Amino acid sequence: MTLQLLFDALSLGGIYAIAALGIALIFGVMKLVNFAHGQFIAFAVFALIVPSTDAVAVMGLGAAPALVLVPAILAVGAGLAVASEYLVFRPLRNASPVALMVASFALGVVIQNGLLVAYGGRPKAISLWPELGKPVALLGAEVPMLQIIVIVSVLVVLALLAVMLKRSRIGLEMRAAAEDFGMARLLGVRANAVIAGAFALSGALAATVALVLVAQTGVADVRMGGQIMLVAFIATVVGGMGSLPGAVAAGFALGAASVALQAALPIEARPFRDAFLYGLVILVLLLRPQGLFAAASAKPRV
Amino acid sequence: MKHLTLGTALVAALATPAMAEDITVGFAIAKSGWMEAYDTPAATAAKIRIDEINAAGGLLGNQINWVESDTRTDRAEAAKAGLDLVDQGAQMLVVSCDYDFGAPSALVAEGEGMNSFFLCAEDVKAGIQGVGPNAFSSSVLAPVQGATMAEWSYSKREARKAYVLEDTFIEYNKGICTGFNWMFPRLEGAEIVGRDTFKNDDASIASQITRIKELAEEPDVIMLCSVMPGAAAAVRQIRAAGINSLILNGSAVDGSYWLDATPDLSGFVVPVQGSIYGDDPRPEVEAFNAAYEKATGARPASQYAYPGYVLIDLWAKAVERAGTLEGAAVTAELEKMQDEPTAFGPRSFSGELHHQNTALMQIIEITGGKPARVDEWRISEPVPMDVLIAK
Amino acid sequence: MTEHQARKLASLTTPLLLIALLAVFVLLVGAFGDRSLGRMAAETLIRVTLVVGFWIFVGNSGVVSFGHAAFACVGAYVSAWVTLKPEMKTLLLTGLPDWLAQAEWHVLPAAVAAGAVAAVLALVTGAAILRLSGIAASIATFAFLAMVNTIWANWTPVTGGTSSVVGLARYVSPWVGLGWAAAAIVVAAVYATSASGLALRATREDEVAASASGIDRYRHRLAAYTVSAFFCGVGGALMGHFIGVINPDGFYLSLTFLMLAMLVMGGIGSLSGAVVGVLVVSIAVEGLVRLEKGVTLGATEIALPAGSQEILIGLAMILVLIFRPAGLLAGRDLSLPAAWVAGRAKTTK
Amino acid sequence: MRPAFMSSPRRVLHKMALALEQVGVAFGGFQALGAVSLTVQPGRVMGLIGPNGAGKTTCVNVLTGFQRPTEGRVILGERDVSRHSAHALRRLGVARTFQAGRLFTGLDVLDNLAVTGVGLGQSRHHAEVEAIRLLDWMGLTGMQSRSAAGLPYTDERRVAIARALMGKPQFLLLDEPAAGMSEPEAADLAALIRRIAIELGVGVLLIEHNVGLVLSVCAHVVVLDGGRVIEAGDRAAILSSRAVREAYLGADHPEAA
Repeated sequence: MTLQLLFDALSLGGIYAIAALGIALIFGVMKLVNFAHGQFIAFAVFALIVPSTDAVAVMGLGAAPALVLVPAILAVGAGLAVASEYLVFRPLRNASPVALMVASFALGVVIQNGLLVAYGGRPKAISLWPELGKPVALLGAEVPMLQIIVIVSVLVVLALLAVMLKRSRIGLEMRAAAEDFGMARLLGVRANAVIAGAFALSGALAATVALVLVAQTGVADVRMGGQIMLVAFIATVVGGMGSLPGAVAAGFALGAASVALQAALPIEARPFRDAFLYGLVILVLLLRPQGLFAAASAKPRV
Repeated sequence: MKHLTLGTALVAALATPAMAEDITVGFAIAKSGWMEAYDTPAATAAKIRIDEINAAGGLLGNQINWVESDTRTDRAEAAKAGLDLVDQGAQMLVVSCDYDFGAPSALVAEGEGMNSFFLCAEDVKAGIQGVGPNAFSSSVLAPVQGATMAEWSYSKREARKAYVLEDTFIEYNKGICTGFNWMFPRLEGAEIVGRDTFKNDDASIASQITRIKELAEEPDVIMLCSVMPGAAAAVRQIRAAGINSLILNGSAVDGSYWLDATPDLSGFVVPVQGSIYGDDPRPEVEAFNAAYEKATGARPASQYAYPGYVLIDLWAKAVERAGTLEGAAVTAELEKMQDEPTAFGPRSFSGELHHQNTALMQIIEITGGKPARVDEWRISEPVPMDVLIAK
Repeated sequence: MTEHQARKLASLTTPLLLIALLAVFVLLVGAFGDRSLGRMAAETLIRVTLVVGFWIFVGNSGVVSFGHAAFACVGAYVSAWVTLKPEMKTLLLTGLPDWLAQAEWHVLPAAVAAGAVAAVLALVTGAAILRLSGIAASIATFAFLAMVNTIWANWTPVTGGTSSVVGLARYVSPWVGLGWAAAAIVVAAVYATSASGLALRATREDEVAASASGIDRYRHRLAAYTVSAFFCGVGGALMGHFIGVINPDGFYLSLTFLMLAMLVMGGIGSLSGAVVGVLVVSIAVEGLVRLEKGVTLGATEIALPAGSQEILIGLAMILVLIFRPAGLLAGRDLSLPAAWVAGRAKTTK
Repeated sequence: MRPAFMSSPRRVLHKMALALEQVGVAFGGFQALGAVSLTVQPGRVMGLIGPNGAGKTTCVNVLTGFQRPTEGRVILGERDVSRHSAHALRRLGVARTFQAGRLFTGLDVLDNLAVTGVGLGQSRHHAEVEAIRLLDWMGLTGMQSRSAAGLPYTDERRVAIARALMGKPQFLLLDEPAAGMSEPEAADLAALIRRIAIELGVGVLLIEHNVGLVLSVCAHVVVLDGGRVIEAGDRAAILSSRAVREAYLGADHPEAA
């Protein structure tokens, strides 16, 4: 049964890790805590269905075969993120981090209410890949096929991303920019390309989360990205702002902590699970204020 | 001119029967935000009943008008909407479906000595206990739904071992579980073998499912106290994990619109006030469904249209009997109602409770992805007050 | 009189001007508005209390807090605990200790108690959280908010859980709101000109230079956090007694972001920015809501489609941030001209 | 509130010195300072020189609580203050300036000084009174209402020094105060530093690139290189030191041999 718990932790942590990576990428290059990330996720979910306020959802893009659907949804997420960057965040590039954050929140409000107007307030059901809804036996545990798909796709995405960041020029530039954007610019990193690239990647990661979520839950709801975004946001800080591996590790850690608390707490305390989880976050921050994977320069340079 | 007194109403009725000063009903409901999806169908049903009454000669000889104000799914706006309607001359308020979002408007009505009806609130506080003596809801309390599921599954499906999975998102969920937890252990040989909680927006409930799978044997039923979208997500994940127990839920997940989330779902049961699927044994229900389709172009998407219809029906009867619109007088007439017949079954109110603590409910079961009415059930005894209140 | 002194004297006129501005607002609404506009005015003034309280910490320290909605939450419930009718409490809040279950306070001491409890909570939690700096501190306040929300939504015997607590006396008129808003403004102005306020602003500008100046950043932050929480607690209590119904959900993310948005729109750098931000956002929202409900212009009725208010406000916020990144007032305070104030001071001597 | 600080018993503390004892600082694997010992005496000006990266600023950071030593101790009088925070050390009378002025640019000059007074526990009023007196003493009369942003370079340096002198510190650590100054400006600065030591009795540690300036005001000079003290002594001793030549000119330089 511990094996089952491990799968549970991996599948939840994987979702958080991908979302955290999406937030950390943008934070790295422009110190923006993107509160619209949750709405990016919701937008990508709703892109699967035909806009209508009817109760029954009609699959649009979602009806396409996976080979078409997956790249198309990733492109939708990336497109939305790049458009947001161009229209909202580029003109704000010299604004304070607080102003940027509030702008991203405002953008989130716009996207969410846009979805409400187009699709209505009722949650909708999406039948995406129903054949995944069967359990399979694996290493002595009976694991939902869905969970395996979630874990495998999370690992594939992370591996692809790692290769991309390591090998390609834009990847190298992005990592440099995440470490120290000012320095990276002096070294000739193309600021606009890197920022747009980071947004595109972040949007595609949001779309990945959207696909995983839909496969897991089968529903579309305008509020659905919010909770994940918040956990992911916390994960990026706990992991050490600007550290991409840190964000991923902390995302997995939060997922695992959540699963462990759910499994370990007595029934009376279980509704308070998140209070314990966030208490743990505060504790970690107090012990390691710079995050678990902090960069070397811990103190302000005098 | 907020309240028609008995005298003026009578005088008006005598003087110019059909042309008298109109009666105004105010709707403080969400026309935007996520509550809109719940409020609009119920409000539409209420207006259908208003049209019927008007066509049949009106109320106290007067035509009923209605005015609306948007609560925007926001508590502060709800209070403003209530005031707004009172200023527009509303004499009774119909407020948002949910207790949380309806109460601010209902309190305005209470402050004016007017009656208020929640469109479909199922929390005992949406009445005397939480708003005041003139507030009512015509829907069926959430604990009744949970208790109905407990007794019905015990009697008709030999459920002996139950697992309770509670979504702590809203009070309604907790109410269903309260009813189930009260009724099920009272039944001979029945036992709740485990409990767990989750949050509606949890990205995954894998660890809750693991706990169910750790049981020595699969429970006969899983009482899932949840609402959309978390309920659909939970059902999908439970079935994907290979758990085949009968899943029970409350009325809130009635409707077929979410079934795509788990294709070919079977063994899922909810209690409702009337069937939207065209198989209700009572012709009045199907007549309403047809009227609704005529008015909106589509059949009701869930049973939540029905309480809107019932509330106007009951209120109008009480007004006729009281001969006035004055809040306290109408309340007195409403509280006299015992098993008052309506299209959706009998309804009762008392000086203690402005809700249904027992009701004849239709049992809807989903088999192979198709919902259908399979039975009806009325719990053997009403849910007692102390269970309703001491949650 | 030196220019410095004249400027200081002029800055004393800021709270007076702001209070006068709000008083004019209330009078205008009272004279020309309907009842629902009166409600909007009261709500706006409650928000002024909240946001000015919020500004005392955020504006002076430069640390973004996500936790202040939690203080409003606690304040609202404290006031409910001490003012609700005992019958109501024995029925719905069964877990309250006896003395609290029997309490039936007047609303004014209840509001003060709401602020005081929030302030104590801030002092205790801030003692841990404010050891952190920068974004880690912000996240910790956020985690604090999420903790309070989870506890409040599930501590059913004491808070009623996710179910709303009702029956709060609805006494908050625009004038009550104005009274508390004025109190918050005065305290905020006094704090900003105090030694602690100056010290905290120095840490906002340059943490390193401030500690080289002997400033214990932690102590001043904690002081501001506590004072700030007091007014957010009071603001929460007022909100409860304004709507009559409280629910943990009403004091969570949307309130947090509303407060932040108002502050940033007006300009985080000055007290006047906080007040003006609240006024501008509240009035704009009310205007759009009315447009959505429809207005009649001559023979034609114009109505915006439902839901467009949120979208338009969001877009307006983005535009303001793009064109005035430091907010509408860009860190300046409303005050009478320094030279004029100095002149008056001389002639009255 | 302790306005008493103003009259903190300097006479009693007169013999107190500020010292590093065998201090080492390591950042990760990099040893920035190793076994450095030095003592700053009240009323005297000590120079600290060395090539770029010698560890001069790290020394100041350790002495003022901005950097914890990884080994060794910081001693103030009799007390070990190695683990004191920066603001606590400032309250004990150890003041400093920064290479980049680091004035509070959103405040005017008077408030820049008042911040320190407040930090030392004075009331705002007391702090302003002392600030005005101090500005007068430094010849900056009339500057108090100027905004700290956009001050001329030399004024910015002098305001920073004035800020550090609030509350009569026992020690003042100046981190390259003359950088970018012309010769006459540097001479004015030298005069000011002498006055600070003599008239106020403050012990000054002067870090400078401008070796000429250091040798003209300092009775005692410490030379750092590679994080270690390579020479200490008076003007003559420094000028005749072979180690200093090597450090500045390189070991293979003909003059160094």
